[in-house]
This record gives sequence, C-alpha cells and structure tokens, in this order.
Amino acid sequence: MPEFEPRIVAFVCNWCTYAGADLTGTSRIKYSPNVEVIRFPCTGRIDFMLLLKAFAEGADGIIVSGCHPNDCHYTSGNFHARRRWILFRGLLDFMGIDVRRVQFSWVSAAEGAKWADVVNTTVEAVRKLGPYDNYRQIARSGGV
Amino acid sequence: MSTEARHNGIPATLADGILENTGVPVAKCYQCGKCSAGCPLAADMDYPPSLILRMLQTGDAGLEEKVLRSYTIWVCLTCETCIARCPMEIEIPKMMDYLRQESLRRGTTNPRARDIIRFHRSFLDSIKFTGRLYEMGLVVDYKARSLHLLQDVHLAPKMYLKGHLHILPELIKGLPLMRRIFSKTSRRGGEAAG
Amino acid sequence: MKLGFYPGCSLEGSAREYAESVIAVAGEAGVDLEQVPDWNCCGATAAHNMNRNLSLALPARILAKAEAAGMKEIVVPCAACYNRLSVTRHELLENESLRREISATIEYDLRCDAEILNVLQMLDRHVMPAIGDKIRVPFARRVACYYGCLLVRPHKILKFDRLEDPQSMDAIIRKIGGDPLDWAFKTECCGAGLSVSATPLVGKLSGRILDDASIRGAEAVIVACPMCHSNLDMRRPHCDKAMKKHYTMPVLYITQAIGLALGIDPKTLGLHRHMVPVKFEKHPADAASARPAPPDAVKEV
Amino acid sequence: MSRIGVFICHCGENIGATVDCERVARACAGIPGVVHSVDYKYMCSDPGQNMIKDAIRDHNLTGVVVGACSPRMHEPTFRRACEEAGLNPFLCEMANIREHCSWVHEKSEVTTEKAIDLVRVIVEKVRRNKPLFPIKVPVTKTALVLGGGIAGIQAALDIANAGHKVIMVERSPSIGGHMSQLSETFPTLDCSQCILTPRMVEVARHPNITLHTYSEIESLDGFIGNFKVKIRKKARSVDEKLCTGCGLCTQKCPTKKIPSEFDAGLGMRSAIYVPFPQAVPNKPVIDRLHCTFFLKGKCRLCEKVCPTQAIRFDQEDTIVEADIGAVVLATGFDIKHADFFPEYGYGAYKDVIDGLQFERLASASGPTLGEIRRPSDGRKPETVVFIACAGSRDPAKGIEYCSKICCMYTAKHAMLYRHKVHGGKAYIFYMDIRAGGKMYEEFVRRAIEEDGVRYVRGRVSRVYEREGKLIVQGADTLLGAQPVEIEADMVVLATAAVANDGAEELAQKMHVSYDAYKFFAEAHPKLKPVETNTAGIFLAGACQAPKDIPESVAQASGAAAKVSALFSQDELTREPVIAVVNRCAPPLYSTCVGCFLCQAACPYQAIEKEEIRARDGNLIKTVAKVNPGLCQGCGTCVAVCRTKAIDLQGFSNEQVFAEVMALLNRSEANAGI
Repeated sequence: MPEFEPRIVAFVCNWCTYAGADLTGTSRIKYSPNVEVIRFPCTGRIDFMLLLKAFAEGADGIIVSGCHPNDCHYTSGNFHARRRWILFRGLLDFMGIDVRRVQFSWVSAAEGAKWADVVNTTVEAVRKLGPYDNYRQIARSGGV
Repeated sequence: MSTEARHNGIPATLADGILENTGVPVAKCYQCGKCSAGCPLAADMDYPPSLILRMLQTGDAGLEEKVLRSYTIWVCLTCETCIARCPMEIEIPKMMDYLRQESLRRGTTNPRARDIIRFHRSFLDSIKFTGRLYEMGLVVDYKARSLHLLQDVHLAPKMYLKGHLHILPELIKGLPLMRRIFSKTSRRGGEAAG
Repeated sequence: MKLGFYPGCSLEGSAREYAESVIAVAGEAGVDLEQVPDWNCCGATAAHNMNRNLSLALPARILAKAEAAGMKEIVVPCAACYNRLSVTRHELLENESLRREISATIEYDLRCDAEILNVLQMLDRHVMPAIGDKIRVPFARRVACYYGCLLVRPHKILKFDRLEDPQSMDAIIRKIGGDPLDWAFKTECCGAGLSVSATPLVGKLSGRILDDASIRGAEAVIVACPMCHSNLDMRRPHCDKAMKKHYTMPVLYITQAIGLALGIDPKTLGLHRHMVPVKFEKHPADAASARPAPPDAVKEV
Repeated sequence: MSRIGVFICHCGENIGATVDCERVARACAGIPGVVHSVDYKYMCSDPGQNMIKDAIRDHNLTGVVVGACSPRMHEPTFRRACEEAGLNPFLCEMANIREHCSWVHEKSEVTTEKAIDLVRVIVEKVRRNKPLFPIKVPVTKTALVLGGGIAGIQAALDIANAGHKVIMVERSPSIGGHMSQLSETFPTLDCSQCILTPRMVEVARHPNITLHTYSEIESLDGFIGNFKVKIRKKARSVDEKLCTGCGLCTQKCPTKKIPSEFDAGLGMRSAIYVPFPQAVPNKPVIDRLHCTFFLKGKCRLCEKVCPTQAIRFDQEDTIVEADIGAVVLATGFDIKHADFFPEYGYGAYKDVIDGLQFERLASASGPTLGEIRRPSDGRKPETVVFIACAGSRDPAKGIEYCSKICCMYTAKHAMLYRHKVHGGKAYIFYMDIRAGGKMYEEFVRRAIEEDGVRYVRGRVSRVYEREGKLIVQGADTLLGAQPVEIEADMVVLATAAVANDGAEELAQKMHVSYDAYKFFAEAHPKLKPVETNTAGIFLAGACQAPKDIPESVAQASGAAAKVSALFSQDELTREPVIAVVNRCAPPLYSTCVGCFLCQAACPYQAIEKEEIRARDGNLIKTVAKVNPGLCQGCGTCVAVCRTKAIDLQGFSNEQVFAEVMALLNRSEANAGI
C-alpha cells in the first residue's frame, strides 16, 4: 500500500512568506510537493473560516505563515493573526479537530531554507496523523 | 547538535561534548581575549582561557589532548571573572568543570595539578565519611596523599590555640544517605570520590 | 524573629569567630538563627571541580533539610556556601528534569522555595533596621570593603548588588560610622580554594588585594567570606612574601565591625582568634578626619 | 460567462524540465470557462506577450492566467501587456509554477499535477476578478526633513535646490548635529566645522527652506503626498525676530556652571546659551531647568542687558501645522557613555572618556582649544589607551552589531594625539580593524607605520585607578592571549553608536518600523535602502544604522532624489488593492452593522464613520467607510468583520474561498487529457 500523501494548504502573506518561498525556489532547495500556496496580502487578512473551509474540502493539514513579529509590512497584521490564532486554536480543539494539523509559523523573505523546513516538518507531522476526513464528513452531511 | 558531528553516539569533538553536556557553545568565542585579560591567574596558566577556547574550536585531537593535559583547567579558581565580563556570555567556568572531569575520566591530568587534585579528593573524602568538612582530618589526609608533610605545620598549633581546629570530627546523622548520594553520583559519571 | 541558618563547615572550624559574631549581631537585632537540621557540607570547590552531580546533590540535601524544617529564608554567611546553594537552587529551578534527577538522588522532592540570604542581605534586611539607635562606639575607621568573587558572581544567577563595584557592605559600614574607601579590588579573587594546594598563588592574589587597600590608606579590610578571611589573614606571611612588603592591617568580618560598634565584647566577637592582631595604628579621629569621632571612641579594641 | 485564456510558460528549461507544460496547458483547456490554453518557451518575451495580446483580441478574453514565475517577478509585465490589448490589467493573474513548483520539486507526475492545481486555483480566482482602476491622489510638494545633522542638511539642500519647499525640524537649539562637534574627519583630516558650517548657513538662507530649531514633531497623519504634520516649537524664551545674536545675555548670565552638551560635558555653558559660536540660528535659548529666574523667581539679568528687549520669560510652546508630501527622517544617533561600562569604572574615573569627548578635546574650538589634556587635572597625558568595540559587538551588553565608525575614528584619535603630544604613547586595543572604504585602510596603516600607534589585539577586561594612573588590564591575543597591563593617563572608549533616545516613540509617531536596536528599518536591505515601509517616508543617515559622514551624505542625497522624483508628479497612482464596505438596497443600505471592529484593527486609521441619512436628514445608520487614500490593502479589517460587510478588492472573500475549494477539489481536469 502506497504511503499516505497528505494534502496541505498554505495560507501565506505576500511580503514575507510568499517571498521566502520564492527564495526557496531561487535557491533550488527541494521540498515535499504536498503543499500548495494561496497568497494573501497579509496574514491579518486570513479569515479563519477559510481554514475550516479547507478542512471541509478535504485538507489534511494547514500552514499559516507570515512575517515575523514586528516585521509586518502592514505594521501589525501578523499580530492580529497571532491573536486570532490563539482564539481559533481553542475553537478547533473544542470542535475536535486536532490542532497539530495546523502549523502557524513566521517565515521571512530571507528564510528560504526555513520555508522548506516548515513544509517538510508539517507534511511529516500530518503524514503521521493520517488522513483527515471527519470534518469533511460532517460538512458534507450538512452538519456544519 | 547536528547528527554528522556524532560518531557512534559519541560526540566527535571535545567542543561537541561540552555543548552536549553543559550547553556551553565553544563556537561562540570570537577570541577577543577579555577573559584572559581579566583572569587573575592567566599568567600562571599554560594556556590562558581564550587560548583554551581557540584550541577547542579547532576540533583538532592533538590540541584537545593538550587542553585535557593542561595545568590551566586545574589552576582555574572558578572566580567567574571571565563570565562576568565575557561579551558573548560563554560560561567558561562551567566548561572548565567539564574539562576537569573529562581529564580525570581519561586519566590525562597534568602532573603539576597533582596537589590540587589530591586536595579535592581529600576534601570530598572528608565529607563522605563525616558529612561535613573535618578540617584536621582533611589536612592530615591531604598531607598523606601529597607527602607535603611539613606544609603549614607552623600554623596548626596556632590555629588550634585560637580555636580554629577541632581534633575530633563531627559526624552528621544522615551519613547513610550521604554515602548513597556519593555512590549514586559517582555512578553517573564524574569522579568517584575516594 | 527566627531565620534559617546554614553555618557551613568553616564557621564550625577555622572561621568560628565569623559564626560567633554573626550570631551575636543577629541577637542584638532580635534575630534568632536556627540551624538547618543535620546539615552537611556544600561540597565547595572540590565537588564542582570533580563531579557535577555531586556538586548539585550536596547543596540540594541542605536545601531539602531546610525545606523539611519549614524554613523560608536561610542565612548563609559563608560566601562560598551561599554561592553553591544559590547556583544549585537556580539550576534546579531552571531545569525540571535535573530537579527530578537530583531529588531522586537525595531522596527528597525539592521545591526550592526557600530564599537564600548572604550575610549582607541578612544585615540589610533584618539587622540594620533594628540596631539604628544602638550604635554605641561608632566604627570610625577608614576601611576597604572586600566582597570577593562569590557574593556577586555569577551576577545573572545571584542578582546581588552591582557587579564590578558593589556597595551594600560600604553602606553598612557608613551606617556604623565608618568610612569605606573607594578602591579597585573589591571583587578581585583572593585565591579561594587553592589556599592549601597552591599557596604561593594565593599569596600573590591576596597580596595584590592587601596592597591596593594599604596604598589607599585602609586601616582594615572588611570581609564577608571565611575563605577571603583566611587568605588575607592566615596567609598573610605568603602575601607579604609575594609582594615583598609587610602589611599590618587587620581583616575583620563585617559582623565583627558591627559588633564593635554595638559595644559587644571583642572576645565574644572572636577578635582574638585572628592571626593578624586587630590593632589600629591611628586614633579614629585622625583616621576618619571627615567624620568627628565621639570622645569615648577607644583607641584599641 | 467568463472567457479565460491560460498561458503556460516553459521558462526555457526552468519549468519545462520538471513540469510537463504541454500537459498543463491541455488540462487547463478542459476547465469550464477556459476558452484558450497554450504553452510557450518564454512567455515574458516579446513574442510571448504578443501571443497574450493576440489571444485577448481574437478570443475576446475576459481574464488571463499566466502560469510562469512568481508574480513578484513578472506580474507588472503581463498586466501591462493585457492593458495594451484593452483588457483591464487587474483581470490578469499569475500562477507561480516556477519558484513554488518546478524549482523545488523533482521531475515527476506529482509535480505536473501540482502545477495544474496551481493554475486551476488562479483560474478560479480570475473568474471572479473585477476590473479595478488605479487610484489617483494629489501631491503636496513640500518635504519635511526631521533632524538637522549632516544627513538632514544634505537632504534639505538637495530637495530645496531641486525647487521644492522644505521644512526642517531640529530638536536642539542649533542645527549641525554630531558633525559640528567633531575635530577633524577621517581619512583626510580636514576640519569638520570648516566643511560643515557653510552648509549650515546655506540651510538658514535658502529661500525654499523653513527652519524650526528647538522643535519636535507632535504628530504625523495622512499618507504619501498628503501628510499633515504638527510641529511643537518649544519656548525659547527669546524673541527670535528681535534677537540679533549679540551674545550679551550669555556673557552676563550668572549661572555659568552647566555642563555643555556641545562639549560633551567637558566644558560649561550658561543658562541662557547658544550651543556653540557657529550655531545656526545664532539665537540663544533659556534652559529653564537651570535658569535662576525659572527656579527662584528672580534674576532677569538677561532681560536687563538685552539691547533689543528680546527676552520673553512668558513665552509658551507653540504648535505649527503644515501640509507636506514626503518626509526624510534624519534624526541621527547617540553614543553610549562611559557610565555604561562597570568594568571601566561606571563612569567614575574622570579620565576615562568617550570618543565624542575626545573629539571636543582635540577640536580647536573645544574646552582646551585643541590641546589634549586630562579632564581631571588638565595635565597632558603621556600614555593614552584607546579601547575599540566598547559596547559594540557585545551581546552581553545587548549590542550585537558593529558600530562601524569606531575603527576609523579611533585610528584618527590616536593619530591626532600623536601629532599633538610629542613623545606620547598611544595604544589601541581592538578585535578587528574594519577599514573598508576609500582610503580607509591606508589611513589605518599610516597610523601604525608613520605615527607609531601601537595596536594590541584584545579586549580590555578592566580599568582601575591607582595613584593617579589608570591601570588597563588587557591581553594580547596575538601573543597567545598573554596578559598586558598598561599604566595610562587617559583612556578613550570608542563606545557603541546606538539609536537616539525616543527613537521608538518617533517611529511609532511616523508609522515606520524599526529593528531590534530601535534603528529605523529600511524597506528592503538591498534594493530599497532609503525607503521605509511607509510610502513617502525616507531615511537618511545614522538613524537607520551607524554610518560615517560620506555614507550619511550619500544616503541623504538618495533620499532627496526619491523625494524629488515623487514631487515631479502632480498626481500619484496607487494599486487599487484596498478595502471597501459594501452597499445594498434599502432598507439595509449596507450589511455593515457599525461595530467598528475594523476601525480598531486598521493599522492606518483608514476606517472612517459614514452616516447614512434619509432625504429629510434623519440618521438611518452609521457604517464604516474606507478612506482609499489611507488604505494600504492589508485586509486585516476583512478578517475581523462579523458581517462580511467589508471586503478587499483583488483578494475578496469570494475569490479566496473559490481558491480553497478549487485547490482541494481536483476535477477530471487534472487527470490529464
């Protein structure tokens, strides 16, 4: 039986992590192809309903990544994202979603290698957790 | 520590061993020499502290051996002047403790340090057998080990007269536990005291 | 008031006068020092030079004994013991797995919640406020307050006083009518643990300290550590030899200086036990010219 | 029904070698709404762009997706091509199949699958894109230059000479900054004041420059081209218009023992004072903290002697408001003082001085008229020890960086000392000599070889005083870390250059970011060294990082060029990626419920309140409104909006949810056709 290949959605900000992931590319650092990136102007823009939507649509894991604290292109968007994540984590937990499926990290435009690292660790972690279907089942059945 | 730095689970270099066991990063030293400049005993050492760090940074087995055979590691007083002023906050005293214990373990102690080591052993023996430092016993034991039989003999009567020396040791009640502490800690590496 | 008290081995032996004066001065302030039950040696330099785990386990047992006795503040007059106990407490608090390991070794689950006070902290907190009006014979002497290494370093752990130019002992000396001088060797090392095994080195290090104090006109050196005392007092011949000079100034424990100011009998303070006789060459009025001395100040104690 | 064109680029081998581009194009052709899908060797080349333009016309496209490199690379290129073909540029998006796919994965089926996914996601986004139109804003052609040191002076003069108005604000009573305190400058040893003072005078006389000294910024609001600044002019207690600068008041002032800031505490000044003789403006200030009248209510000597009755004890701070279009921050730096160093005596030894104090000693206009004399007893020091890296490169002291200027000025100090005190011995304790710069290395070599300065490689552990000498304990690391002890008469610390006191508050007032050391942060370390993250605010000089004079001047001119370029336009265009609050039919008018969480979250104060009124003027509801001039498009408001009433153009909720759904629902398209 082939090994389980998780599907990971990455929500990243345009200025730090997206640029950092570009740098991973220009540095030709290889990483797992299980991750696909959706670009936002800022992590502050990321509505956490999107994360639930992603789980509902069958994501096995999620990465949210933006600028390091104090480095936000928009001064403070990443702080909003962090605060929201702290609250959201509690909600996820309450809903029975394993919070380990969501990786929150800071990757700057200069951290190409770190991006590869974040992706690989998340893919490995989610691979260990196995496929995630519960939430999709509930969502499909109209429960959510 | 990176995996390639290990060889069969053993740290590849002495610097790796220091990092692993004490958390002191030898690589951080940028050789400013402030430790050597302030060390009260730098002039009496075979290698001043910053030079010890440099030797360890090379990872060269020959230089590492010189470090473990050095007089420096034994004459270091742990006065902590170096760490008080080190710009990189490298805990040299902690590193020195490790180097001394490693030097004992490998049996590469400096011959000039023999007296210092004998004194430490006598000291720990005294605690092991009485629970407290029995100064008279320590001095007698040290003299027997070091053969410095006449050292400080002029002091002893004076000290006794001034009430500084007890002739008989004072034994604490918790001696069995003390023995257990000594045997447990010596099992876990480090010098078996006595 | 009752405080926990860890005398340590020196104060039972070669530094008896330190213990005597600490107890006497504390008594004047109504502070009752209660010994940690069945205490053991802290291991001093030897333990951490030879065996790291032992160097943590020995002080840990002392802390355990104090904790079990319900002590909240432990007075540790010996600077070396103070240092070992404080460092151990810090390391165990920082590292939970180490705390568990050492707890297993000493067969007691340590909490490390008792506060460790050095003698200056005890004086400042519990003694000086209570004896303000009891100064009978102002200690009107120009003195060098010598702190040594172990009271202030490692500063990150001990967090006591200023690192390079500490002031707490100077402040106490001022309160008892003395004149602490500004000098440069307050925290230089005296040679500490090498006293027996490398005596000539100790002569050199301690000699430099005495030299700076004497150049600046100190009438006495005031200490708060038995090792410093023995190196500056008992090893005086080695100091003289190393510096090719003869130093006559006595070395007093801070508690002895306070005791003298309180009018406590010199014998009770153990002054007769010193190797270098406690004698002052100048009349206090000449010595501390800035401060008029009271007429009944004694010339010799 | 959308008509989308998909263009897959091989980027030569860059994409083509790992991703089966042909298959991606074929797969995308199957996506509903895609009417044209092709692949080509180099999409960004002229023929490639022409393919897109032709397709837009031929297939009447309503959207374009280019699967190629990062949008950060070529988005402007392709959007321009679309615009030229008559398609709204914001209907064109890129799928990043190079940096995020072909360069980071091995050639495989999976990699091609991922490329298809990435393109498909963007197709779903573009399907929902709306035509957007760049926003135009007017530009006020006046620049605010904050700080009157050499960087501010240079920037102000350059902008003013380009024909634009400049308002210069300086915190202290005179412009000139640290450069006016320096004796001579490396590597040429020309007199600092001689080259600076003409520039200071030029600033004062320039018809385009308005100078506010003894003033600070109260607040800055607005956005690029349209800032509003409030300047607090602190009470000078002197009527600047009446004062002729005759100096009688300063001569007669009875309070004369105040350590002079200009002489770094080595000289004294009076309570009413001009910082230094060449000050601009040459008008005194009353230091109210030291003036006898302000302390005790009597004296008024200056008032009595003033021939023009210019003294105003009752003067109050005034606030000046101005409209400006751009800001140059040139607030400079400070240095750590000797009391920062416990091991060198906590500042207790008078003869342990910092570099700035040595400059004053060596300056012909200084307290010793240029003779090197010990502050304690005025003797000429026979041995001077200079300690480099005092505080710099010292993580234990919280300063990890290299202060950059010290190696050079320490060499200069030692050289000046050797020139001025014949037979004097100069030692420099150093860790590395960093002399990168035109004629810099040669200068240091000259100090060593010709002027006999003795360099010792090692840090000094301690300095203490003994019988009138300063004992310096160091080590020579080039001699096996052998201890070195020097009996010196004076010790000069090349102390770390640090951010100014209050830099953090200023940065927050100006909405610019700053680094861990409170130095202002440039927008990009390489490509945007004078810009900040806030459009229209530029940096010059050492407020960004320690810099020497030539570098500060170069950056100031760079900032001035940026400001001039900005002022060359009458209007600015901005990307329309901004938030909007929705509107709908009555009786709802908007789904906004007026909770104003968005207002609290907005980092740009871009959310305003808008009252919706009936025809009779009665208030129906208050809703949020985005000021398009202020909004920078971060979208934080969108994420906090409870009713989804606010949305971000270009990254709308509809678009991003569609992206997520598309990504996770691989249709038959991926299966390959």
